[in-house]
Parts: sequence; C-alpha cells; structure tokens
Amino acid sequence: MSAVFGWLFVAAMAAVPVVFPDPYVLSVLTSAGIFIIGAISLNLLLGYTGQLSLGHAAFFGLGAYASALVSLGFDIGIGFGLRLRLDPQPVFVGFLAGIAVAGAFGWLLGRLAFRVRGAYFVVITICFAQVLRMVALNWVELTQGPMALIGIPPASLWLPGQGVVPLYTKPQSFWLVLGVGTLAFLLVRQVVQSRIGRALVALRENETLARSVGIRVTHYLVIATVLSAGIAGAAGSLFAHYVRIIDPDVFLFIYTVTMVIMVITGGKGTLWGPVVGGLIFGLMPDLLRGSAPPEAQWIAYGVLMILLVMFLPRGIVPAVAGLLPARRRPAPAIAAMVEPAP
Amino acid sequence: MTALLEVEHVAVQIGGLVAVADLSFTVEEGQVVSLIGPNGAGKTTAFNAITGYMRPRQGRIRFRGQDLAGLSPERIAALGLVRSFQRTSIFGPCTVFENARMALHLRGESGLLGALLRLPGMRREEARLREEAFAMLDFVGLTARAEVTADSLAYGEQRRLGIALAAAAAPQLLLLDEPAAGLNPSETAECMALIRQLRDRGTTILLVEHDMAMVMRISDRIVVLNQGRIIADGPPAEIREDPEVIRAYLGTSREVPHAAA
Amino acid sequence: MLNRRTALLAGLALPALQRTAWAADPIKIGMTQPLTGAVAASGNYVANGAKIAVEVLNRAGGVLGRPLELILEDNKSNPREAVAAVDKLVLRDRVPVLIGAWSSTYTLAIMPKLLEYKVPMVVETSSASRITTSGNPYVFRIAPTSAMEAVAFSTQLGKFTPAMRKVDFLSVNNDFGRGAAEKFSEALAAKGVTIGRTETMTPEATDLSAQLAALKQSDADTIFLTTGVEQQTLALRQAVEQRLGKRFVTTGGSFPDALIANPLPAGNTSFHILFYAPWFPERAPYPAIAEAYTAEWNKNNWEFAGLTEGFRGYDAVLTVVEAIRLAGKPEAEAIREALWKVDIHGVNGDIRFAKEGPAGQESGQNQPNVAIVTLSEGKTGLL
Amino acid sequence: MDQALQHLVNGTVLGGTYALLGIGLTLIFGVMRVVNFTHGELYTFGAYMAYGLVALLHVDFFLSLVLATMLGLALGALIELVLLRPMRKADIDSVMLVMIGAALVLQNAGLWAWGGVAKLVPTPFAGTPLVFGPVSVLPLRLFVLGVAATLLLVFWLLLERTRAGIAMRATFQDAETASLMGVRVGWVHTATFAIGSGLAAAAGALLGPVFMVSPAMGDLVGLKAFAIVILGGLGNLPGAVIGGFALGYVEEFGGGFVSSEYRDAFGFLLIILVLAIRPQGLVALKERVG
Repeated sequence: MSAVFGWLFVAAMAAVPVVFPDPYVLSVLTSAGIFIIGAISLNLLLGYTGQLSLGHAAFFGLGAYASALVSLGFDIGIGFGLRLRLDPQPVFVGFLAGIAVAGAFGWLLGRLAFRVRGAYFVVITICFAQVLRMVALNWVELTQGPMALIGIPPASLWLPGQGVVPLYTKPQSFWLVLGVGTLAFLLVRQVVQSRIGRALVALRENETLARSVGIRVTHYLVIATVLSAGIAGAAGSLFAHYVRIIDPDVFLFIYTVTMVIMVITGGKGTLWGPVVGGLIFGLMPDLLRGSAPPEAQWIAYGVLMILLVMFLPRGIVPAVAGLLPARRRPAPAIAAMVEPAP
Repeated sequence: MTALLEVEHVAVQIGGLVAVADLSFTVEEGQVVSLIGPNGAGKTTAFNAITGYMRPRQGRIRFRGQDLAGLSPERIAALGLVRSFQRTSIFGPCTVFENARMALHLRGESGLLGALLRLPGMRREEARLREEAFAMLDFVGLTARAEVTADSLAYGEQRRLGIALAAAAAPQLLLLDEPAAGLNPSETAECMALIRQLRDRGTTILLVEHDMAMVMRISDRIVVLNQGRIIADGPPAEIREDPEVIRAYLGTSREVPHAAA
Repeated sequence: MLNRRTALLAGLALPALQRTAWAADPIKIGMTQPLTGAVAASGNYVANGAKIAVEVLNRAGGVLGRPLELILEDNKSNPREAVAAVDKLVLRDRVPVLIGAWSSTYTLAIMPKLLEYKVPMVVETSSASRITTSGNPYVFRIAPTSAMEAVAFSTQLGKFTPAMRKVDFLSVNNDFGRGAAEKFSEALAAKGVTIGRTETMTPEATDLSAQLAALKQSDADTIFLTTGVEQQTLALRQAVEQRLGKRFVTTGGSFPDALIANPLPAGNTSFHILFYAPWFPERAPYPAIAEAYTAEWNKNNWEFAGLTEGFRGYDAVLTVVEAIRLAGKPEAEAIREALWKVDIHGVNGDIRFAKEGPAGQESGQNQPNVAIVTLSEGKTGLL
Repeated sequence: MDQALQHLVNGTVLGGTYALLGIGLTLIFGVMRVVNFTHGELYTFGAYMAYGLVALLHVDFFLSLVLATMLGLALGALIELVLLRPMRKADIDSVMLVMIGAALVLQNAGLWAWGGVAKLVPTPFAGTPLVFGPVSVLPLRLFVLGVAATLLLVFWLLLERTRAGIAMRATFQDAETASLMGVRVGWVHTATFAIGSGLAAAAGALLGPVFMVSPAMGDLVGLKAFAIVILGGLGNLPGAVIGGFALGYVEEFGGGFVSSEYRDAFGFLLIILVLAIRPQGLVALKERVG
C-alpha cells in the first residue's frame, strides 16, 4: 500500500469524530486503535524477526501499570525499613515512564530468552507474563492487586499557550490514539526499511546464514524486542489512561492471543497487516453483537485463526496485494521493506 | 610473512564423537587452499570450528594473528573471515537484490538513530549499499534476476548467489563449502572462473570441494583430511601422487575422489 | 444446563413477543454482573432474580405504560470488564439507569463512569463502605455495608455456644474481603472478642491449604470467611480435610449451596450471614413478597439456594422501576432524583435511601435486614 | 515439622497429577514436535466429562473416570486427524498458532455448553480425612495419587512392552529412520496425541472432584504443564515426571513457608531462574550447521 493511501487512511480516520460523532462508535474505535498499536509492536517481533513471543501482554501491562502508577504516585516499603515514594506526576511523564519500563523489561527478556529458540523461547515468554501477573496480583501495596488501580487520570497534552490540557472527551481520546498509532506505524516502518530491518529479516529467514555475513543475532533481536516492548508499553499506557482502571488480568495470555490473531489475520511481516487485522478483530465483536453470544464469537475467532494459518498463512494484506496488478512488486514477504519512503 | 589463518592442533567433538582429532594447517594470504577428504573426514566440522559455529575442544585458531577462541560467527565475520554453506546458502523468500543488500550488512554502519531520523549520512549509505549490491550481482551475473525471489532461481544460480553473499562484504578470507556440489560441467567451469576472479580481487580462499578435477586445477595448496586427521599437505602435483591419499580415498570409504557429495 | 437453555430461549423470545404485544418502545434497564469467572455463581443468581422481577412487572403492564427490558452485560468477574460493560450499556444501549456490579471492586471501578455519564446505579450487593462515603451522588445501595452487617451480627453474638472468644479471618484479597475483615474486627472488638490474624487469597485460588495450615496454628475458635460462593465451598471442604476444628462464619450474604447436595461430614456446622433465607420465607419482613419471588424463581427450576442472592436482583429491579414510575420518564437525572423518594417493600424488607457521604453529593444507603443461617449435614437452620 | 509433613503429602498428591499432565505434553512434543496449547483444555474437558457423567447422568464415579479418559483420548485423536495431520509439513510456529486457535474453540465451546458457574463433582468417598499421626489426607486424594501412579506405570509399560510403544519410541528418537523401518508415522502421531490428551483428561477428571470444575480451570494448568516439561527438558519423559513432582513440592512448600499468595508463581519463576543460571541445561538439541 502506498504512502498516499496511508495518509488518506489517517485523514479519513481523523475525520470520523467530526463526521460521525457517536460516542459509542468512537469508544469502539479507540479501544481497537489501542490494540492495533499493540499488534503493530508485536508484528515487529512476530513478523519481522520471526520470533513467536507469546508474552507480549506483559509489555502492554507493564506500560499500563508504570504509567498509571507514576501519574497516581505511590509510597511503598522496599524492605530494611526504607520507603520509596513518588508524588503524582503529569500524565505525559507517566506515558514516557510506561514506554521506558516496558522497554527496559524488553531488554531484560531479550537478554534472557534469546539464549534459546523455538518452543523454549515461546514457553519462556509465556512464563514471563505469568510471573508479572502474579506480582501485580499480590504486590497489593503497589498495584492494589485484584482491587485494581482506579481513578487513573485521563491522558493530557501540553499545548502551546494553553498549558496541559486533559483529554476527557471521546474525540480527544480517539485523536490521541490515532496520533500515537500513526507514530508507532512510522517508527516501525523506518526501522524495517533500514539496515536494521534487513538484518531482522535476514535473521528470520536464515539465522545461520545471517550470522555468517556478520549480523549480530542477539544485538538485533534485543533491539527489536526493546522497540517492540516500548511501543507495546505506549499502547498499555494509552489503555490505562483511557479506561482509567488497570487490573492484573491485563497480563493474561488471552490478550497476547488477541494481538497474535490480529497480526496473523492481517499478515505478519507486513506494515499494514496489524492495522487491517486489528480493525477486523477490534470491530467484529460489536458488529456481531446480538447475532452471537461472546462464546460463539470466540469460537469463530478460533476457527478463523486455524483456517487462516492453514489456508492463508501469509494473511489478508499479502493476499490482497497479490491480486493487485503487479507493478514491479518484489517478494511479498519483504514487500513492505522496499517501498520507497514518502 | 605470517599466515593469514593458522589452525593449530584443533580437536572437535560432536555429541561425544571425535569429528576432528588433531588439525593443524595454515592459509597464506592470496592463496587458494583446498581442504579435501572422504565423507565424514571432518571438513565441514573444521569450517564450523574456524567460523565460530562450533567450539573446538582444544587447539587454537588465529586469524591475522588474532585468537578466535570464544568469538561468535558474527564477530569472526566482522574480522574479515566469511564462509559459505553447503545447504543453507540463501534467504529464500527474499528477492535476489534484497539477498545482496542483507549480505552487505558489514559494509554499512547506520544504527537505530539513523534509521528513525533518516539522517543524510544514512541516506548516502543506503545509496552506496544499493550500488554495491548491484555491482555484486553484476559480478556473479545475476543482475537480470535481481527482482525475482531467491527461491525461484535455478540451482546453479542459487549456488552462485550463495558465493556472492559470502563474498559480498569483501572478506579477506573466504571459506567456500562445496561450491560446485551438484553443478553440471559448464556450471562448474563458471564457478571456477568466479573463484579465480575473487582471488584476483585479493580474496584469500579456503575451499572444501569434492570435485577433484576442479580442486587440482584451482588450488595453490591442498590439505587432505581423513578420519579427523591431516594425512597430507602440499601443492596439487604432490597430493596427486601421495600414496596415503590414494589409500584413504579408495580403501576406507570406497569413494572416488571426484564424486560429488 | 436445561435451566440455562430455557433462560436463554426466554431471553431471546421475550423481546420479540413484547414488540408485538406493546406498541411502545421498552424502557431499558442496564445491569452488569459476573456471569463468568471466579464469582460467576452469585452473579448468575442475581441476574436471574432481576430477570424474574422484569417478567413479573411486565405481566403487570410494565411501567409508564411501557414494557421493561433488562439488558445484561457480563463483567467476567473483573473490574476492568465491569467498566467496559458500563460503557456498552450507557453509550451503545443508552440505558437511563444501571444495576450492578456484585463485587465491591467492580462497583468501585464503575463509579467514576457514573459521574462521567451522569447515570444512576442501584448497587445490589457490594459491601465496601467507601462506595457510599466517597461522594458519588449517582450511587444508591440497597445492600448493607460490611459495617452494618458486622454491627447487626454482633448483636446476635450471644446465640453462639460456646461463646466466641478469639476470631481469625480468611478473606478474598479485594475490597469485599478486606473491608469485611476490617469492619467485623471493629464490631467484634467492641463486644470484647479478641481479634487474631487475617489470611488472604486471590479471587481465583482453588488450593487454600497454605492459608488453612496457617490458620490451624492459631488459637482462635472462629474463622470469618469472606469470599464468593465458590471459594466458600472450597475453603469449608478443605478445612475439614485439614482438621481445623473451628467454627466458620461466612459473611456477605452468599451461601455455598453446593454443600447442600454434597454435604460436609457430620459434626461440621457452618454459619452463614444472609440477607434473605429462602428456607424460612415466613420470617421475611413481608412474607407475601418473598413468597411471590420464591414461586416465580421455582417456576424456572433454578437452584433453590440461589434464592439467597437472587433477591438482590429482584429487589434492585423493584427499586429502579419504582424510581422510573416516580420520575414519570425514563431519563437518568429524573430517575436519580426519584430514587431518593423510593419507599417500597422488597424481599429483604423496606427499601428507602438515607443520605451518606459528604454533604451536597450524598450517596443513598438502605438499611437491610440480616439473618444467620446454619448449615449442617446439608440441612439449614435459623440461628 | 508436622506442617512440613503435611505439605510433603499434599505436594506428592499434587505432583502425581502434574506428572500426568507433563508426561502427556512432553510425549506429544517429543514424537510430533508440537507445542500443544490444547493440553489445558483437555484437562478441563476431562473434568467436565466426569462432572456430566457423575452429576447429570448419575453414572458410577469410577466408571465415569474411565469414560472421561476415553472421551479425552477420542477428542485428542480427532484433533490430531483434523488439525495436525494436514499440518505435518508446517513449521513449529504455525502449528502452535493452530493449537492456540483450537484451544480458543474448546474453551469457549465448554463455556457455552456448561455455563460460567463452577461445579462440584460428587464422589463416593468420605469427606472425613484419614489421619496418620500429624498428617491428614482425604481418601479421595489418596485415590487420586494411586490412580495417577497406576496410569504412569501403565503408560511406561505401554511404551516399553508393546509394539505401539516401541513404534512411538522409535519415532520419538528419529522419525525419518522410524518411517524407513516400516513404522507408520501417521498412525503413531494419532496414537501419541490421543494418549497425551487422554492423560490430560484423566488428570482433569481426577483433580476436578478434589477442587471444583470451571471453564477456565485449564488456563493456569495448561501453562503450568509447560513449566513442568521445560523443567524436565522438553521431550524428556522421565524428566516430565520429575518436573511434575518438583513443581508439586515447590508450590506446596513455597506456598506454605514462603508466601501463600505467590504459590502459583513459583513454577514460572523457577523456569526463568533455570534459564538465567543454566541456559545450556535447557537446550536439548543442537542445531546442525552447514
């Protein structure tokens, strides 16, 4: 998809609150947008490095908790009679903290987990998210445990001349998510269309060969994980300040699975795949509402995921791109990489 | 002058079995050296040990005087020692051009910041790498195939691309693992010409190859390996006459020297 | 399973029938309950109670000449899902009034949304004090707070033999469990009972052996158990296995009904603080209402013991519908104002709201009745 | 001390069922190279089948356990034939995704059929514990341990003494060679997945009556099963048994003496610790290069 199309898409989305200001539609789109950002970040790992990381909800949740805690402030005992105290900070500080904390844990997980591959890697990423969920559930002094962190302030933006403006309304939240989403998309695009992106794809396609031409495996996988975790952290932070409540269940496996389904459906390793998949799965529950109970919907998603992996393993975006007239289009697997920058 | 590559008393075990028992040889700058021996003699294992894919149990490997012990393959590649592979030699689903650009990794240096901000330096580097990629494809005669996926190349073309990927970053020492395996006579001749050209560009080459005709014609020196040990080391003419080499090939593995793997 | 399907069918068929029966659009009542997840048993009972209340009222002609429609959203035993459920009910279905959300944690999570959307909510179960003291004028609670429950309980301490001397607590690790431990400690301490330790458990924990082992070491004679139906059942069974040999009192109005069909071994009597004891409808403040409710419930062949919590949904719907009638129109602000004027008879007793919380933004709080039921070898009794 | 003995007994009972879960999962991975995300769902399935048979159809408790295991076996065979057979040539990640899809279907089908409310399975065992000095244990728990041990033994005999078992072990070691030697690998795969699933269903049918049966009961258990097999080494059968008991003890003693709240976290923490300290201990197979 060309850059022109991309900007048209963003413009059309930006017009939605004006043209169609239904708060419910906006809330559905905003939630979908947040998960699309999560899916975009997962795609960097799953699609471009080919590492099936199934602990992605961990980064999303870390971003959410870090951002919420920094903007709410905390005062906790850290042993030896010492206390760690933080006064409430502006929300954008929390947002940055969310990215930083998730990124830092991404570095840690990358350093640990990339010692192994395949099934081991998958299981370790799952364990990572599980441990974090247990901590969030039981470190009540910090996280409020099952009582959830409530009263999280809404996102705010510093505007010249107006100072810090809280983003209470549905259109404001929607535009914020659209903005961050566009940034995340551009960030991933810049990375995959660079020497780093080529190194990641090389590692995905043939790690042994990639190493032989001098590509430092751990270095690049860790870079990808940190970036991916940071973006997921940003999505988590947006989530925290949008729903304004966070509980330990954000670390649940099912959230990772939701993002995985989005990426696989749209097309892993393509820039637009997570967006297309995210829109489909973000909107479908509300379109199907009334016609099918939630259990039946989840059954349908499961079946769809199986069918896609079996019959359309590359996802919707490459399949549609394959139908378009070939205009000197190289291999779809890395089609996104060789698009000219706008 | 000291040798470019020095292998001293290297031993490698795989799962408790001795694959290489005691290996010592050197490769001088500017030469084409061949490592030959019957199947299972330990040639590929020796390659794996030199390029960091396997840890030798003992012995020492030096490249330009630097000890390679404990270095990862990518580090060793960065020092200027790159190998090709028998089987896993290309990035299948990517285009030939992209294959070339990936292999030029070491020729670039832009990092995350450059990628995110598209700094002028990064743009210049990208343009240069593009040029180099085309030059390389030109060198191996694949320019016309630049936009097809590597998977869809003919077998001979894939082998050439494999060599090109290894040679892309202009390493000082190139290790080629059976570059002519499975090629027909005319393709073998092309392959041989390619190796000569590489040598003429100043690349030193260490070759593992089963095609004895090719080995005899192209090598400056031949090292013969049998059951993990060196049994001969010398120029082609000498090796051809060596009784132990003949016995190794005819006696133990019943394999004719020129047979493909 | 049969029950569930008939309920589902009824749910699907009902709106269709109504459309032909009444020309007017139905008045919507939004409700969120935990229909799946760790405390699903209670949530389903409460939802069933609300459903039959709507059926009964619709048979009687609805309200303001229009039928009622109950829109139910599952909050999956999770506070964040509870917020999402309210978003859907208010933004998508545009309900003018809500009922919810069983656990205090879910209710507390929802409360900021009530302020944002300016929609009143009748709280049918949640017991944490801060729900009505935090200054949210959209909250009207018909359930007792933990403090009320504790005080009401402490007046009946004399009925226990041997007398309670020292008590421990086993609480679910949320607002409900912690709040109950705190308020019961205060009320019992005021009566001269020694307060021991408090062990907590996460809402979905199933193996409580570690907590029970710790409580076994204590010299307390009674353990107050505050959690959902599921963990009540698990804790009571595992306590027998670990030979705790102590008296258990459950708080919060939930009842481990599975222990009627699968009783604990002889010699194990547990005590349960309930707000409606369906085995003794004649003891209810208004027996006729209680019996009507019970009869309607039994028509559906639902679990009899579910009546203990089903009344919460039933009374909540009665309250909401009375407020709509008083308001004269199904609009959020009018309903909120009318809720202050509600004065009706429910299954639990009189329902009317007193003001609580900071002046100017008071929440409504009802004063409910409390019963202590004993369970021994699958048989219930009244203490 | 008394408390430690009690924890030892509880840990043993728990470990027995964990071993059943682990051995099924590791067998499936060893023979088929499939990371089975439906394992936890088969556990739930077994528990619900036991509940349905005992509580709704009033079938004899012991017969119900056998039937639940058989049904798990059949469901496993079905999953293999419908989903895994066509995916035989696919890469390990694609198969994982298919299995995640299958797990979603199974869990929500269960939720739809049974509803979200947890159920209690009636048993013929007395609710009064047997007392051995300082230790008390329910007859039901002892029965569960006995059955788990028996199943492990039967499984071991099956693997060692029968033709099917030999074919399975051959495929476990080297599928290519096994097929050259006349082993019908397709059949072995079906049998393996069915047996692995049957063991998971048996574990569910056994533990369901001990606790309660709910639609999400397999979530955590499925993930714990991964922890068990990683502890023992993926594809390592005795390792899975050791890993199962290790997790049982770690949870029980950790929950009793360290922190009751974190008891479910110990297994996952252990994996991360093992990885941090001894990553090489985890890597079972070295990739062949060149």
